[in-house]
Amino acid sequence: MSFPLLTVTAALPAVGAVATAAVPAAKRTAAKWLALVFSLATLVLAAVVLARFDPDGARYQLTESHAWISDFGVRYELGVDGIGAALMALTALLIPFVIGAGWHDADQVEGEPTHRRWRPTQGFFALILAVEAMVLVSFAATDVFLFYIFFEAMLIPMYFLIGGFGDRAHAAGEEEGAKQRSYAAVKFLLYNLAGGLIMLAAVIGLFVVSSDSLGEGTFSLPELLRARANGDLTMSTSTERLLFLGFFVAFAIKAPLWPLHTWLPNAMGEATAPVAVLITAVVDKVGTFAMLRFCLGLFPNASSWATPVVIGLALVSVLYGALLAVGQRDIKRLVAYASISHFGFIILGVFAMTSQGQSGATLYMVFHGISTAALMLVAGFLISRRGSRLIADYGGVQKVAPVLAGTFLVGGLATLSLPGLAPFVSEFLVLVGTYSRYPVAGIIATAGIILAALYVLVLYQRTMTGPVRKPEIEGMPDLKVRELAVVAPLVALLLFLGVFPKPLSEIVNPAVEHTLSDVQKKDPKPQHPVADHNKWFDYKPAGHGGGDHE
Amino acid sequence: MIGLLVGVPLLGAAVLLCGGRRLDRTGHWLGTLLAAVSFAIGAALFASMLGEDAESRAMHSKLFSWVPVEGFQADVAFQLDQLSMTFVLLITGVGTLIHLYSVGYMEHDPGRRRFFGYLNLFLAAMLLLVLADNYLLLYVGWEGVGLASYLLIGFWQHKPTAATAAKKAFIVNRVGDAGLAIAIFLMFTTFGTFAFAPVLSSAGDASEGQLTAIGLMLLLAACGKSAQVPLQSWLGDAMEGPTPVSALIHAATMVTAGVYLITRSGAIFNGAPDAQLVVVVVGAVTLLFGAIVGCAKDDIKKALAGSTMSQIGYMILAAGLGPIGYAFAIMHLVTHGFFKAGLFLGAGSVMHGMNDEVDMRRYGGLRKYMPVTFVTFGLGYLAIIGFPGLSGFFSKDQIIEAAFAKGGTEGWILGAVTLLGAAITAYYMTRVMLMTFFGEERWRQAPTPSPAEPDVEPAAETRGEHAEPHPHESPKVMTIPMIVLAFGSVFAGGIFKAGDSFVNWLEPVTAFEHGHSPVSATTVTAATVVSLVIGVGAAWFQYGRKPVPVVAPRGNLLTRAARRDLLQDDFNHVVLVSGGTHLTRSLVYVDHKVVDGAVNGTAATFGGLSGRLRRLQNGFARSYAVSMFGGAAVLIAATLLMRAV
Amino acid sequence: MTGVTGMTQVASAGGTSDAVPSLWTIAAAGDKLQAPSIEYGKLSPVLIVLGAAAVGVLIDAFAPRKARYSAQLFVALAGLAAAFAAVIGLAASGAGTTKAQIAGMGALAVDGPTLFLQGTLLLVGIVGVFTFAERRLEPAGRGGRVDSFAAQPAAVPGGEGEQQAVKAGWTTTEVFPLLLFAVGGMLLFPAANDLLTLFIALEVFSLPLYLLCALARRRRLLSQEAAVKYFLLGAFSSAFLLFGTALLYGYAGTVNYSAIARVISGADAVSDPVLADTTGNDALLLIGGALVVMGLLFKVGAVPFHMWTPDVYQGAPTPVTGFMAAATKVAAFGALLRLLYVVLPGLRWDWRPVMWGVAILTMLGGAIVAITQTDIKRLLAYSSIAHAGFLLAGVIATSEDGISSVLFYLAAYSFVTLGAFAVVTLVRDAGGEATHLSKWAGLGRRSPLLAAVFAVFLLAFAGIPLTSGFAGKFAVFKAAAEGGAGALVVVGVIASAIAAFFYLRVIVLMFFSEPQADGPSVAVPSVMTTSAIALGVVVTVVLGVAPQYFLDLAGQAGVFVR
Amino acid sequence: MSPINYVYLAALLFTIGAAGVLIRRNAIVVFMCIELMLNAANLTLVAFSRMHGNLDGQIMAFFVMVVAAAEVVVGLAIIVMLYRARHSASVDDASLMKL
Repeated sequence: MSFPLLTVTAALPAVGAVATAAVPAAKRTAAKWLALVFSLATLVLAAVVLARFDPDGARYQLTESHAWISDFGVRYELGVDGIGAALMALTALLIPFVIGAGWHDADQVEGEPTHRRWRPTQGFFALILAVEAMVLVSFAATDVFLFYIFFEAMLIPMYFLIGGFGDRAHAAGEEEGAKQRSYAAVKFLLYNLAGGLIMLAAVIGLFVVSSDSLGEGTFSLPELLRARANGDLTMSTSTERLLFLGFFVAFAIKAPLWPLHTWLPNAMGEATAPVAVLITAVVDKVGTFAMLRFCLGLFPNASSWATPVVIGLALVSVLYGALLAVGQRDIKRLVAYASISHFGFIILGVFAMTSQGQSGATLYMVFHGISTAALMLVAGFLISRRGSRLIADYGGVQKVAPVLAGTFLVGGLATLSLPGLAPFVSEFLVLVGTYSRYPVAGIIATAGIILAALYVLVLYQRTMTGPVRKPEIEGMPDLKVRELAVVAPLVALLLFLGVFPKPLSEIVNPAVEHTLSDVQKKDPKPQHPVADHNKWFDYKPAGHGGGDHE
Repeated sequence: MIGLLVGVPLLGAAVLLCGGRRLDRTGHWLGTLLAAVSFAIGAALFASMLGEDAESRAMHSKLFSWVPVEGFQADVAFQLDQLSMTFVLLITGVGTLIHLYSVGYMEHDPGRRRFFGYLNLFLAAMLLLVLADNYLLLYVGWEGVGLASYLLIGFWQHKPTAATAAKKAFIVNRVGDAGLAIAIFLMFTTFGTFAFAPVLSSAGDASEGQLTAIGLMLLLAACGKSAQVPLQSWLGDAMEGPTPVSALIHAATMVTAGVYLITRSGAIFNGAPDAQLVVVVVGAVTLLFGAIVGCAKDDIKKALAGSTMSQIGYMILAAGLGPIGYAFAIMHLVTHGFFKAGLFLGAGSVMHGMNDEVDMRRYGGLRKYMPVTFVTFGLGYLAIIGFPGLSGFFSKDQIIEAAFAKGGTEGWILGAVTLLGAAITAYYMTRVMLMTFFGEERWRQAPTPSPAEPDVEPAAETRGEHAEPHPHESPKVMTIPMIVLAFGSVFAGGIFKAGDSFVNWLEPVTAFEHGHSPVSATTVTAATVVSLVIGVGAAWFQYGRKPVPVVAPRGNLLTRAARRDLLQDDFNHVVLVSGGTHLTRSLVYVDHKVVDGAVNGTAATFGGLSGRLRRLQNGFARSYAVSMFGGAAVLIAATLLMRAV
Repeated sequence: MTGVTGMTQVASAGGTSDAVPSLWTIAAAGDKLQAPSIEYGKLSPVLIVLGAAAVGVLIDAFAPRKARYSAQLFVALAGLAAAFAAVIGLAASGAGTTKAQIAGMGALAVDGPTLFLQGTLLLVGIVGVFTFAERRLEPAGRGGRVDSFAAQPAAVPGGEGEQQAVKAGWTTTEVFPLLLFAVGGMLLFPAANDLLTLFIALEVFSLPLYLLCALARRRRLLSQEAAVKYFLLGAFSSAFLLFGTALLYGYAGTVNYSAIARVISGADAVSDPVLADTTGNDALLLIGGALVVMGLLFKVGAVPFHMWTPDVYQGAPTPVTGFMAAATKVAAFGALLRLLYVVLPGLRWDWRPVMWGVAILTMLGGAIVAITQTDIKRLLAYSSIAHAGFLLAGVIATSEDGISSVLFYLAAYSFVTLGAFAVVTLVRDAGGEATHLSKWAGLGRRSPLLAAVFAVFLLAFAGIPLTSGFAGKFAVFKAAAEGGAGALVVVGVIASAIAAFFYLRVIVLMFFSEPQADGPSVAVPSVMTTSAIALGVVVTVVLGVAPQYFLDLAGQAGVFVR
Repeated sequence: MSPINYVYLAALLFTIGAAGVLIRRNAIVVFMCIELMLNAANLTLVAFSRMHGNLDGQIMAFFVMVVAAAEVVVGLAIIVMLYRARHSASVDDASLMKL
């Protein structure tokens, strides 16, 4: 029985959540530091996971397996492949920044009814840690049921984070703001819960299928994959398709994929910037991750059957999200729609069924997490200064707060995936991967990068450049030390991973190869492959030896 | 060693941009120094390269593997051959001079450190572009220079026009970049790689259709970066940037990247004559387009911008001619780099002395106030119009020759176009010259509202001075670079031409064939000179003899159209901008009403249903009893029915 | 009275008719009956509880007013605890599995389901006693602290007598024996092995509940109205059940479950030609069966027999509501299971489709109507209807898994319900309990702990993972899917999605909306209510996180003795 | 005549009782109708008992009577309480709780 690294990694933030919640009402700052410490400790453990993970090793590593609910064929099974490890690392990485950025989001506001048991600050940070714990488990779970449980359970803390802690100053006034907030929270929860319940039906169906063909029902992913591979696990085409849909719809809502996306703008718009980051950079990744891990692995035939439709929807997401981003008047909603566009890219890469596409999609999940975090958190700092989310209320910030503007620009450039910054690598891989199997789709998606430039630069121009017209802007302070400490590492990371993504991609690639073999797909071969990639020196320019010398 | 070329200026950029205020007082010198260092490195490499014999001059160095995914192998690796070397020297050389110039030009600007940071960033990106050994890395440099140009055009961000121009430049370029991306996809699916060596060496294996597709996509990229029709509209607005930027990026180096790309990909184009034809056509059209626009502009920088467009048209055209043209394209590129940079610096010097007045109608008779500028500008002028003996003469003459050499009617048409272009060039450059340095001193006349065209916007508020200008010569730090460039403008062409040294130098990379021109070289030269004289004459006739009105005359239709960039922007506005705006607006509506409406609708439906159903619960025990009784009846009936069926 | 005349008619008819079966004359000749043999051990739980109830009655009759409360409390708890111990003992002795048997001359079946449900019921009863005995919520009268039951039920609401009684601080200690009687009846209900016992047990636990409903201290008019509605409709339904019983008797000539089952399966056909037109007459069987089932569906509150639920739940004293909501469902579903699995398995293909319809109606109806409720107790009432629907899905599975999943669900559900209603008793303003939802706004700000606890219960109702509600729902749906009722599962999933909406509404209200100025205050309860709530939370979490042990328990209990 | 007729009669009585419950307002009368239904059941039981020739039915009838009596006790108590509170025994008046 080796050391249960994954369990500990996931449990640590949970413990932190309890501890933070238990801090007395008066000691708000103490709670913050406690939460920060726990998140950092988790980051260390996640780093250990990444370090312990051997790219050339078994498919699932650091595995743990204990009996849990044998009646349901449920086991407590953890284990990470490269994809899971990378995303665990991402999660653990972002949470400290989220906490740091949200440092004052749950502070006491004057006029707030006080109660010895009412501890919003403690609650805020405890909930963040709770989400982290649940997300970590769902990235590590190799038991479908275990995954499902946390996939669903994480909605609850998210729900309280969205509904409970919105921006202080709301464009539509205080109580109207509260109304919209709880609307957003309920919409988020119901939307995802509905998806989850559809998935529940599919999960039960999976159990029935497996118990029919394997004798006793199991949810263990490795077992199911093995049974699938050697033909023990059989299901009728229609069953497989129905089950696939059950799973996919749930993930597509979480991801979110057009037309199931409408909860995201509300949620990200109403939540505070750190929570918005939590939603789009961490929680939503579970959806795309699950497509890669469960949909493709368990229902390969149905996946290929659905691919054309999914690709179509993904393309719609890419363009639709980008166009709506151009049309937004609210900074946070703009970022939300941008994210929808990016999730379109991710899903495109997943279902392109090429190693470039899927590696790209996985890297995209990580890089998009970082870049959106950078952009959104800076946007949050901006909004907290001016107390408005409307783009029109800004302008000329660059003059008074150059550092803020600079970091905002970097975040924006990462969002439009400028080469040299991390997202470029993943986006290009996705596009190449898509193009090599679906050229038309690849070209259409490429149009998305033009629109990306449009909405990012328009946003930057309207908020940061031009003359300072509004008095509120005049006195706007530049980034404080805490804020800089939050943003600088993210920017550095974006640059580093943009230049040197190799370590990450090496961890991811084997996992992708496994997934591709699950769906029995091979990369399309080039028409005129070049034998030796580095035959530089015997290169003669064409036309030279062409003999048409006079 | 090669890595250092890129690394040094990159380091400079990093230091200057992150360094903070403490570098404000020394930053510009640091930036200039680093630019000089990279030039030195380039020169050293050049020397060592000359040591080798022609065939084995190319160097190659791989730094590390960048994005390895199965078949998709992208390295960070550099390749330095004669073609790259030419660019390296041009970029670092001219770059260093312009750094030096900017020290003086930006003296009073609060953001000077940032400015030099951006300049260094540009150098790094541009060097990466020309040194990359594969298309993906080239793409990085490609967008890198785009970013630098975005930052520098919008350097005076408080000017809305500048911010808009910068945004426009980036987005238009993004369209081209998309083309380059797709070209890379095509190469990957065709050859399984996108490194220069393997792709170009095995280009022959691919079908013509594939090569044509790749070629057209590359051309699209080139159009974006080199401001060729139909993606030329950004260059004029890009003049919102500080003048050194216009000189370095939008005249000497970046905008010529398209020419580099096509020349570099020669092997592909050689296999795709259709693509080549398109290239030639684009070049020819732009050549005239730019020239015509250049004639109508009163803003000195925009006039020069038009000329740049047109000159690059020459280069693209030459590159489109294939092996007979590549070398000349590059040669013209280099000479153009010298004299156009010189002209822009001259323009900058003039503006410097005229409180940043850019409207040539408010100049006049400046030659006695700023002699150095006058002389250097004049030499550049002579070079560009192709005055025999100066560098422009040689390079352009060769291109015209090659154009005829294309053979057939195509050859005749192209030759005619190029000659016409030469004439117009002579016309508008003479116009600039006359309006600026000759005639009476119009700036003394009371400032009247500037002409109605939106694109001629006086940049006078950049430093907020509106006093009557006192024209004066610029400081040494500015004049020296101008002088150096003037030398280049005069002698470069001759040196290159001497013994076809330049062609031989490039030949191992780009290959070279002698074109078989239907008309003899001397005839062509003669024709060139004639057209030159015509152009100059016409200009003198119009602007030299009679005084130039301060307020531009309404002018004929063509003039007015040309002032508005031949309505290109209006077209964009109507078709793209407003169309896009409507699209997004309607989509926002759809998203809210339809997609989201469906969701909320479902919720509302259940709510209404609930409201109706609960009315059944009317509180009367007897009605409850009725429902029970009915229920029982139904239960029985159903059970019996089940048995019956 | 009428009954007697009926007898004579039959007798005379018997005298005259010559088509007299031989059996009859023999029986009439009256040879000696053998003395019945009763397995007291097996029946001990029931006997203990009913005995304790009798003692309770005596106490109320003779003990001085001051002493009654504590005495009653002691007797009740002792009785229930002892009975629970007896159940444990029986289970330990294998009475639930290997030694399962029919006891009391075929009247009662002591087997796994019986013991599991009896255990659950007794625990529910104990917790119910806790909530009944809570005396810290109402302002104290002269005679000391009072509970939430009427001071003088007989007195006219708002009348002289009542005011005096309230001043005097009187209390209705009869509630304890009533509760014990109810529990006793409920213990019998799922154990009943013949239709007569079924009917008797039904009445035994229904009558005390009717009375308990009428005993609220506040809002007595509502309370009385609830009692009347519950009584009339309950009696109405029991009449149907009885008539169904009679018809089944007519069909099979016996009321014993297994005997009826044998007749249905045609194992022992009645040879006598005279009986040809009755025995084996499927019309009688189907109608009778439908009526009996309907009587039980009324008790579980399935659509369209559910309409009493909201009114009664709202009007009854909240502790009673909690007890009723939890216990009645457990008992009634136990009886329903036994009826459908032991008596009517032969009719599966007749009743399953019908039950499908009922289940779908119940799930959707309950969930949809609940959306627009404004009173927390009515809300919970409708939610209980929806849950009845989910349980029916498990019943329809007609498999061992179906039985055990329903058992598990019942156990999980009953404790959540008790806890939830216990919380409701604590939220009070001047007029007593503040049950209108608008009053609950911002409760999370005033007393976060209570709100959090209630949120846990709501999430369990909604079936969010890691709560007992989810485990139960999953078990039931799994059984249904395996039983080939996949479509039902889909409907159930949709219904749960709808249901989630109104549970969320309450959470939103408590946490995200600003508290009203005149909002309610949260009373600080005694250890009894506290423990009731705590138990609810514990069970909810334990059954949610580590349900395996209890699933095993229910799994072992999944077999009916025939 | 065959005892089956008693069954028909009982069915009729049962229906009458049920109808009464649905139609009559006065709680007492409603309750009486329910009693009628119970006794219809009794009649059925006895009739079938006669036909089957075993005693179970008759014995059940006795049980039912006892239960009915108990029900009367509880029922009347509740109804009287209701009447005293509202001075009306109408079932429809007791409709405070609805929707």
